[in-house]
Amino acid sequence: MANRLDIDSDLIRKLAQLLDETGLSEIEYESGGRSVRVARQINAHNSSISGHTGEIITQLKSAPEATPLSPTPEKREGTPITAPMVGTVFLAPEPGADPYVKLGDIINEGDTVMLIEAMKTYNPIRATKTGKVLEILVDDATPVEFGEELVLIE
Amino acid sequence: MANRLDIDSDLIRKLAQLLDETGLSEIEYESGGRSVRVARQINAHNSSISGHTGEIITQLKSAPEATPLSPTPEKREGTPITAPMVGTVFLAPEPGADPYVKLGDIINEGDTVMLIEAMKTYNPIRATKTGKVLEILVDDATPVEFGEELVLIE
Amino acid sequence: MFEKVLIANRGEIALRIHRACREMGIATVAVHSTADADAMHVRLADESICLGPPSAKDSYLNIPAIVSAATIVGANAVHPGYGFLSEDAGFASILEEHGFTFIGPKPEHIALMGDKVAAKEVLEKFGVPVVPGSNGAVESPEEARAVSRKLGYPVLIKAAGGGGGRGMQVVRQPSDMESAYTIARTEAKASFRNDTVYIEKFLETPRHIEVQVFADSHGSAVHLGERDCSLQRRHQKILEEARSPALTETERNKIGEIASGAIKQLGYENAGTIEFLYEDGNFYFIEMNTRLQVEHPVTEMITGVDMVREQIRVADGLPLSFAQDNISFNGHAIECRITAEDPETFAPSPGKITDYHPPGGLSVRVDSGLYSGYEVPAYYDSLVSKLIVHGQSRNECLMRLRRSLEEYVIGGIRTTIPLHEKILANPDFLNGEYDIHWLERFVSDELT
Amino acid sequence: MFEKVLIANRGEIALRIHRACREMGIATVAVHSTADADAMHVRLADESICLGPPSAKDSYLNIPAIVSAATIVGANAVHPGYGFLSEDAGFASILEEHGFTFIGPKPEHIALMGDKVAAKEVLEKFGVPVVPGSNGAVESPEEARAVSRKLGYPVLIKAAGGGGGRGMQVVRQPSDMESAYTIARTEAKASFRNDTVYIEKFLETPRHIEVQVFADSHGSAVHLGERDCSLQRRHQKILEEARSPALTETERNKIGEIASGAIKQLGYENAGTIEFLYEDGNFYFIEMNTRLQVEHPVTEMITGVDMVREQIRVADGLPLSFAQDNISFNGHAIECRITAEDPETFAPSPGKITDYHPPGGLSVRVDSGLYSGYEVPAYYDSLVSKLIVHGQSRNECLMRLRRSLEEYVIGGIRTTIPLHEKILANPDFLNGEYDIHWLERFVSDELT
Repeated sequence: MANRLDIDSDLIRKLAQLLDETGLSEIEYESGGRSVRVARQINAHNSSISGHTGEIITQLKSAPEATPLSPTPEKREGTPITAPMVGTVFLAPEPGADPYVKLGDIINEGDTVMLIEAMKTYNPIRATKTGKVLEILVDDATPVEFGEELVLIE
Repeated sequence: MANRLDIDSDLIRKLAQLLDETGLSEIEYESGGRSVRVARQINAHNSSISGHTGEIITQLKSAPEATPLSPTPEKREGTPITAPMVGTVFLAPEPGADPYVKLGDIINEGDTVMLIEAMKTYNPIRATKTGKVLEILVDDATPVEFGEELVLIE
Repeated sequence: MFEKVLIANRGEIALRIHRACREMGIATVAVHSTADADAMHVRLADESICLGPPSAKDSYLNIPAIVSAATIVGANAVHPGYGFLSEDAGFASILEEHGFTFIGPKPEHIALMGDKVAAKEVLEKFGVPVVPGSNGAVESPEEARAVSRKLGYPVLIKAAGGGGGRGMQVVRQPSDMESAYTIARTEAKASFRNDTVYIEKFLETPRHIEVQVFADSHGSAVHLGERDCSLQRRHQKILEEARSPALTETERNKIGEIASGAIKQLGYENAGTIEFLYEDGNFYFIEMNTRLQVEHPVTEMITGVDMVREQIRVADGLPLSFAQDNISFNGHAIECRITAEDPETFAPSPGKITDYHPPGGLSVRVDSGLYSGYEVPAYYDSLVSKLIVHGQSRNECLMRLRRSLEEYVIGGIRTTIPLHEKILANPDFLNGEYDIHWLERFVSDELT
Repeated sequence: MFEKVLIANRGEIALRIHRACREMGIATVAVHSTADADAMHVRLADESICLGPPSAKDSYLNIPAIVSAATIVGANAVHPGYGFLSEDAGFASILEEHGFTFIGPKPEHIALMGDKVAAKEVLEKFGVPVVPGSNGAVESPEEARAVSRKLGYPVLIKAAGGGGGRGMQVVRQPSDMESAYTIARTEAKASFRNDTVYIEKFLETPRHIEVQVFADSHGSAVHLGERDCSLQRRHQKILEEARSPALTETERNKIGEIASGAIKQLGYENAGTIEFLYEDGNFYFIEMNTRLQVEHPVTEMITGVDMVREQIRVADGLPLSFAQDNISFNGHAIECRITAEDPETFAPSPGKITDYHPPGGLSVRVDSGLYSGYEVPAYYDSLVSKLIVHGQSRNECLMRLRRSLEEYVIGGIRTTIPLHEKILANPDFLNGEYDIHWLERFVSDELT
């Protein structure tokens, strides 16, 4: 070991560069009892946060926006209409009035399905296709974030 | 050792290309005391330190215990006798004297094959089996660590 | 005290703000783009809201979305971090109109310092030394030549509305003035929708020295000493240290008192930084940043002041928790900005982090949102980590920084860690002998 | 200064020592068992040598192997860390005989403090307050009863050769003495091959307060204040803080001066810790540890002294780099010992670390050899990480510690992080109202 102390870093760097250049994962070079081996393992491994403590998990719960509560799309039929902005949804033109759409309604592309209030302005959300209303995924007067699914159309 | 090696980059590039065209994962090439080994891992296993800078790699080299430099045993014939302690190896009873064993000798289990000096005491290292000396893996008066292979017996 | 703070930023600074809030018992709200849904601060925040698609203008610069988010979650205050909306006076006013506290200075001060010409005039009035130059806008090449004759060449043409080096032109002789002047105006127009330009004396080998100031709503103003940010590439700071190896104790105290005195007269509130060029013992005002700086940790390390905590307290109307006499400078601190760039070509290197292991131990601090498995998005600034190290002496700090860089593992992307290791091996840097041009030369020498 | 130091230890303390050496420009040699070949400090060290198989007696306690290793690599000095050979006077002497500097006190002082009875006698002579008790060994149950009558019950029978709680017996009334005495002697014999026992007054609700001392070979001795280590389970410290919430400034200075005065008279060198029980304003000497302690970082955080660096300097014959007047205590620090154990059953939990992400940010320090992919071996102590946090006040420190524990990810094994989170939620602890029995009660309450 005594003479293994003086390591030539440049040589190692040179070999490391060769690893890059050639895409090799390992180079071993030996001469007269002296040998050097460099290796680099390029590989992805599982997200460290996926295995996070209970604490984090509870926080993710308290942050439903980060992990939408709505069941995974592939489990549901229909095409979602998603929120184009952050705001508060209103299902009807005014409190007490009939909602824009009800389950089972046949609606046409361009129909208003609900309003999203942002900074005191009410923005109509319009149907992106014609079809039957399969599911309404949000409650009246509740907040939504960008990209959140609002309605499912057949 | 390493720092006195001059690396033939072209040779490595050539071998890398050979890996490509032959689809091999490893090539070991040996000739006249010089040997090269290149490998490309398709499914690298996970080690978080593997992604470290040249620095770490250098240190791994200076720490052969972490990744033994000795060629992989299954490639060699014979049974190794390993060092039972840290110390300095002496191949002969005294400077200038004949070594305990030479290549090709037939030795018996229990024969002394070399001495390891630790804290000024000389500890005889005895053959663990009877057979022919295939290879002596250490030089006279060089340090060894626990577990390091000393001699190969047929 | 605020019960809930919305963090209108991303990356390491969003995490920094989350931590300060958490340690004050304040709930945090992370607002983010779709690209940042898995960001560390989003995962750690008490609540998070997606603002919009990756493009900053649709998310982190989307004022209506941010205000809606603040309304929905019932936040009391908004911390803008740095960059994005942090120096947008309009954003600050809108928040106030909607009843949210903007954690930063008053809109009028943000606006004032946003106008480089006005800022210079005001601060000069309050005793801050400025670069000799045209008094305000220069209307023609002729006027430019006349001004420059008085100042003496070389001179620098700068955009009044600008910053970050855009619209700047160095002129070394009268004959170059015509074209340089035209280019400067055109660039200024293009970059800032304002083609007003002014002229300053050009300094050949200055250092970038900035003074950290802090003021509360009760009329007290304090300085936290200087930071030396001379190591820059393309006007981007790469490494900062405090205290500056170049200043004498007298210079330090003098410029510090001038800076705190000026913001006191200005009636400024919260944290701010007054940037100077320093050459031959003289300071020349560059600009004032009305926000937290990327490099604030070096000041925290030598003063012990938690600056984000202090910002929140001051924004809530509390007096500064320290007077000038309580501030002492202990040891030395250096920050390395680690970016997701090739350390030689500086090509951006976004992507998945395969391995992540930050250095630890005594007096080593890492501010980073990186984690193993995180995907560095390509849409934003390339800063991925700040490594800040403290030492009793500058030398101890340098040695500790070196071993920390050795230990730092960031796998899967290229980073500027190797660049920092090279800088730390350079005698000029180790001796503290560098100016704002040093790094550009160093980098180009390294490449050739 | 030494050119090469051999680190005769493992785990986080080996890494701690490596870092200090690296920052002093000293080359490091890691010696390790086959089980630790992939340990972080082995990977980072300039050189490493495998000593033997996993069993400590064949590796970390294998003096011939360590001395051979030191000889082979040509080390100048050996740092023993804590545990293993750190308090083995024989090891220290053998190293000296072989021409290596032992980074620690002189062998005679290690030996003296290893004998609890002798240590008590000597330090009492130097003015250190001790628990009233038998003057030396107690030879019979009769003598034991006589002594106890004078002291007043309850009393504690302790092994002269012992430590770590083995061979201890509490006696609350004369009638229990006969059996207790016999058991104590038998245990003492079994544990320490020495059945000498002595008797002390037993304190009902004491705190464990220890004073950090440091002395050099030039006759100067300094104390670095106290640490409160009252949170213990089975005599193992779980969490330590400095300064103690229980001491007054007067008590602090008084006991500090007594401690530094005593080691000065003793002619002690290098770092040491004098442990006391503290009850009703009185200190009672327990024992002196002649080595670096696991919890030394809390002292580093409030004094700014790099203690390992200082140990190396002093061992090399340099004078202490500080006098008593240079030492001031800034803010508050707490260390959480994180072990690879089930947080409720305390069953050992070795194994592969699948995810690792330490907390970061202002005033947060992690000393740990863990990394993602590392395999925690089953052969050694279960301590895998020390989380040390500083704050300007105890409350700020507690808040910061809480958020740091939240951020800390150690996947693949069970750790005591959840236990620390529970402790941090407990009003008694938050108010600093606890004694050495508190944690045992807390844990058993938690489980029922």
